[in-house]
Amino acid sequence: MGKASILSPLKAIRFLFQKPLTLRYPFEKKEPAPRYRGFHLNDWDRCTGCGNCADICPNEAITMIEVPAIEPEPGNKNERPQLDYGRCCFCGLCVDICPPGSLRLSRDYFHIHFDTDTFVFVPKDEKKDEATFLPAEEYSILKASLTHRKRDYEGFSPDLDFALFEPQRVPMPQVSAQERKQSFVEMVRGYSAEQARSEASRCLECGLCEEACPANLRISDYVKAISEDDSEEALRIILEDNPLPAICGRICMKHCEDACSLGLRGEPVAIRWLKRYAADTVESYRETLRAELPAETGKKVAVIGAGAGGLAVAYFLRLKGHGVTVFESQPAGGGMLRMGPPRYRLPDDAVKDDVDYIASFGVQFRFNTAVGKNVQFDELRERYDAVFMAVGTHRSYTARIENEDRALMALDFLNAARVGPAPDVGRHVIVIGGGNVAMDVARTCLRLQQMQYPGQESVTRAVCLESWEEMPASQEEIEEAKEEGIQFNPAWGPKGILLEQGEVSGLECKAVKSVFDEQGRFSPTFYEDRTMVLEGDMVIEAIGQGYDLSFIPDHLMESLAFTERRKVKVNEDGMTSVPGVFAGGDIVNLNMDAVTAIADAKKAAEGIHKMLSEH
Amino acid sequence: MAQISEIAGSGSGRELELYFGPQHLGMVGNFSITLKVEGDRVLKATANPGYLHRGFEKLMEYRTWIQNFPMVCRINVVEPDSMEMVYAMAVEKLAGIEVPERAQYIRSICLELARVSSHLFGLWAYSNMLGFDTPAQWAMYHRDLVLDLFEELTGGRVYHIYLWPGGVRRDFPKGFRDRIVHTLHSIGGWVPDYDATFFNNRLFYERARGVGQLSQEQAKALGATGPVLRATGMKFDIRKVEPYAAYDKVDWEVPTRQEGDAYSRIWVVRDELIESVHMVFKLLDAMPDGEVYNRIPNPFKWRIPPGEAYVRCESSRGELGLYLVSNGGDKPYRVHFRTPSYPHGLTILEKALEGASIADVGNTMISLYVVAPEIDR
Amino acid sequence: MIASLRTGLEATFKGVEVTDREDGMMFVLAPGESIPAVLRYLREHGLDHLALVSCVDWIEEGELEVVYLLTCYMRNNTDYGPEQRRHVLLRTKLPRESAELDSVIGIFENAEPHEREIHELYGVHFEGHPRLIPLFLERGYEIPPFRKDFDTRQYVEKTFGAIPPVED
Amino acid sequence: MDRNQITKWLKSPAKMAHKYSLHAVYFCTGCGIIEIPPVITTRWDAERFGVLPVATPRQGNLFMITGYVSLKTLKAIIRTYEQMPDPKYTVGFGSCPINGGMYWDSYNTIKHLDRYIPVDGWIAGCMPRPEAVFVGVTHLWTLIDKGKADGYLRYKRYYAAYRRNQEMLFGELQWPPLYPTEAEAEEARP
Repeated sequence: MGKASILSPLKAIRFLFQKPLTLRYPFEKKEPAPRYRGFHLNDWDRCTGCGNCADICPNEAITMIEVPAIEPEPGNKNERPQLDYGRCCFCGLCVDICPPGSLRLSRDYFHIHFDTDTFVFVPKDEKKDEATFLPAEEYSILKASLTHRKRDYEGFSPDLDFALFEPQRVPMPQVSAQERKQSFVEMVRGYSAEQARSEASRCLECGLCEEACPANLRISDYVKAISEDDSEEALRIILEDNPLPAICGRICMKHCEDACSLGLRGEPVAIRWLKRYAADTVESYRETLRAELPAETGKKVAVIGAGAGGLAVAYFLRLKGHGVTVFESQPAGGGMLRMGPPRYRLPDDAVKDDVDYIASFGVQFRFNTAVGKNVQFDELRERYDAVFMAVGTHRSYTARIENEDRALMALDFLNAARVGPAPDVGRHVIVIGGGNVAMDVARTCLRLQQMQYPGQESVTRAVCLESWEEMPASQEEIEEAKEEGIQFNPAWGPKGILLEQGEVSGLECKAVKSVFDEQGRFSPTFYEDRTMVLEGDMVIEAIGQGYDLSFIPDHLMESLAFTERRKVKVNEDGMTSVPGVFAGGDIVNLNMDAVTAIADAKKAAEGIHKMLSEH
Repeated sequence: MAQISEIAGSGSGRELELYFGPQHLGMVGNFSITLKVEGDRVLKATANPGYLHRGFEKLMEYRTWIQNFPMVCRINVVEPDSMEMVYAMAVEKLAGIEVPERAQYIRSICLELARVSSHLFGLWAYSNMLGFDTPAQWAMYHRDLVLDLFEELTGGRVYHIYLWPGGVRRDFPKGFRDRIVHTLHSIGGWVPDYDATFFNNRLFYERARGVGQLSQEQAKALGATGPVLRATGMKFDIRKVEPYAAYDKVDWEVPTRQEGDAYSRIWVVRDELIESVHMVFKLLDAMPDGEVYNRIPNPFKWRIPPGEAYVRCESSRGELGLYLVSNGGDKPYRVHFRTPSYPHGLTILEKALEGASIADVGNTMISLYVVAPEIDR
Repeated sequence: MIASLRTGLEATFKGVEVTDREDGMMFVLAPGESIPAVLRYLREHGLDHLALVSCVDWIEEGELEVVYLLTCYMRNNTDYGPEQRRHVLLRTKLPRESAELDSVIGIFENAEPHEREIHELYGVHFEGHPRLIPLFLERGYEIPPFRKDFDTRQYVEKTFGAIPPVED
Repeated sequence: MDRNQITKWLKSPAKMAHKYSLHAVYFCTGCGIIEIPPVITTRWDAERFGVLPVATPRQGNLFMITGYVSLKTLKAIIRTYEQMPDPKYTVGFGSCPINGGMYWDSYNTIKHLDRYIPVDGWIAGCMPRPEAVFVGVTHLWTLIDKGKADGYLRYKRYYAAYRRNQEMLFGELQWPPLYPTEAEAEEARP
């Protein structure tokens, strides 16, 4: 207890000379902290419409509303979050889960209104939305509301270190570049159960990948099954839409991973490797699927080509009870998959597994049977109720340069390297082309060089018209090729193959001015005076392939319609302009990959089934 | 309804029923007490909670583990951080999540700042109740300064949603340490003024002495914890007896008093406030550098293995416990908060008000440090 | 001491199961009728702080589990040794349809509001409780609201969704 | 005070009096109340705006519903509101009274406050900051000026509907209707 004195109250006099504690509002404004959690901001350009914010919101304050002005594309839904400030609790979970980091909270917090409907708001970015966000001089605190806000007033913003998702993927165990270029051993080793589980559990289940996948696989579902350690369930889900899991798990072009919203600020979920994991862990596909074949319908379908499209259509039609016969000119199934991708990417076992699985449903295979040679196309049309052709693109394009006849063709080379006895390669090989096939060729070549000239100097060079940025091969392939020691010469066009005493001695190249014209069409121009000579004893051309439809008789060829891009035209059922003839795969679509072929096959199988059930 | 004349003339031994709250100036929080009075003596008091019942524990069973985070802090609006802490601790225990060392320090600092703000709020409520307007105004001002710190650290003034499983949600901003020190120094500089106007004030002594007195035996039997128990002489503080966060890393004292009445309880609060300020300084000095967050699993796929846990921490009001049951799902199976105000505001309050005068009802209630939303949940 | 508590409990009461956990938590499962006696025994053996009484609805098993959580206060105002540093979780399982239990107010006075709450939110009847009147709730509910078969989202839609806006 | 203010003041002295003496009922209905003590004390000092807490609803004309409203509180709110003298203004605080907020699926809190009593203005936030309360008060002034803060009149006009909604929740209410409902008005007519 203090000593009481009559003078004690006089101590209070000193407060007269102190600055008052009261804020002289509104003249003396107190700005909210830089991290303040106020109303939302959303950058519509970065927002993918994935809907994770709506999923995590504990109050269901966020609804995804469709915005017709936005063009939906792979990896971007035309939906944007709408906030209800009669629900929102400003917790910021939506900010921490937002994969593109488009959703942020501003420091604005004023909205006072007599109408509750005004509390529902679709946030936009302050940079774009000039009607709502005003610069400091036009902004007035007395008018402040959801539609009268201050610009440059960002508050709580996303931080990758504190995000609720894991931005880094589980690294795929790989054989080192030094080791792998010695042989055709498969490059990736595959996930262990633990790795697969933790990779699968990164998925946020937004479903953007499913829309991007040509075959619309239920990706979220099977990834979820893997995260729950149920790879059988995962495989069952995959097999519903894709009969080639082991193949697609290795060489799929993974449109899904490009669309994955996690890829925007981190790495996408390794969907392809997870599919590979599911296919590799399960012992027997057939038991997993537990599918009973329906009763035979008695209808028969001929399939030309045992590639991805042909195999898939056979599978889907068998599951509907139709009889299927597959005609294939090669001695085994797989088509382009069997001869194209090198073994270090797609081992023979994987192809065999998938082909055997499809054969196990009772699909008839006629190998070594080329349509047009061993059996006539018209005959097939007569004997079968429907014909599906997915013959692929087997004819390599050439660059039309001097002495082009001395160059090897990519597909012949790959096929030989894969199926037949390994071809002899030169010590200094030049590969022309910058696509994925060119990468396959170059890397195959490198391996053969390592095997044929052990311990000696050998080199593989790649020449392509495109610059590093424009190169059509996937970034991953380029990186791996670089690691293995392929020497790239981007932005050089081939001029002619140089001969010395009848032997190939090198490639003369000219510098590229531009590859595409103003409309974005392929139309290269060169600096004719700037040339370079690459020395080499072998040249392989890998600049693209086309199809060969010479097996189709002329009278039908006339009525067969093509698209502007010289592809076979099909309707929504997958049927060509010739009734009863369906098509799919590389001869139809522009993607020219396995999963699109499967998508075509699925569409065509539905179409064939529809046609067969009608008659 | 009692008429004024009846109440005035009730010295004759007539019993009346008086409704104290929820709309009453002497009531802090949405709470109500039904008093049976004779004259101005309370014969019997019946606490009547439930005005703030939201069914939290039921709602949490419907939300995933991470969605519950914005939820838990709303149980106690005065001191939300200890609610977050206890939930984070329980989840970490069940899910086996490690917390980085620096995060433990930040958590402790956060909790102590929250204790400071909560005690200042209590001081406001109590001095305001007794008519000491000046210290009440100061206390509320100083609490606001602490809230400014929280705003800068967490982005929220009142609800921070900052202590997460696996650590804390963001690291200290640049220069934040200095601002904590500055703010706490400026609050500390006012302690002599608080003492002169309030704590050493004869009026406060006369008004609070002997009010709501509890013996230690009574306090123990009724489940008292926190300042209410410490005012009866027991050095019982969860931070000491079962240390969590970084409380075992620094030296500090548990203030106690012996009398067990309102006066000693408020003094315990004052001493704790000062001790907390000192503790923040010590924690800031000892705080290591490093990570502050171990990433939790993907919230959409997060399942916690079956099990149950009881964790507790010391909120500014006493023992705050959480009994958490998981059945292996993505949501809690059962959540039950053991809030300190629950025994204080229901059992002890009823007991302490027996025989008290009407003028002391609010006095007793606030000195017991009752926060209504904690009771109702 | 902890071991002796365990053997003591098992010897004194029939049908009591005791399990220990590494973190100092002890689980005691007792039949409903012996709950007051076990609580009294535990209290006499140093566990003098009833932290909370809770209830869990195990709907699949058809049981309501009433949980008593006991901890220790300090000895002599300052001592808190390993003997005190333990939590005992006493539980009993009751059939959901006829959940009845003896009140323990006589042993721990602060159980009173807890029992009222459990009665209100779970529908467990406590025999001998002086006032089992509603604690929190204003409306009556057909199913006690904390039971698992009470779906609050459905209830909200039905009850609050039915109330129309007043104007326009 | 400039000339405009004076002319306004002379034109409608009653309105000005209502505007600048908003006496708030001291009722802690929900968690938003935690921001009221700062508002009325030193730092923010709402008394500058004429906002002052008063002890009883009979002296108040501003009712701040601070946050979620449980059923038990709603009963008290209705009784308190009906005790306030006209003109009276209500302001809803934060998300919860607007559309349920955090407790949108709670069995014990109401979701739309304006279905039970009239509300003149809403302040967004969880919870609103003191500045937002001030801006809310200035907005309320404008509404009073324009005659738009007419909740008390609407309560009278639509009393039957309000009472019906209240009774849908609570069953028969223990207190008599504040205004004659339609049926009674019908009866009273000669």
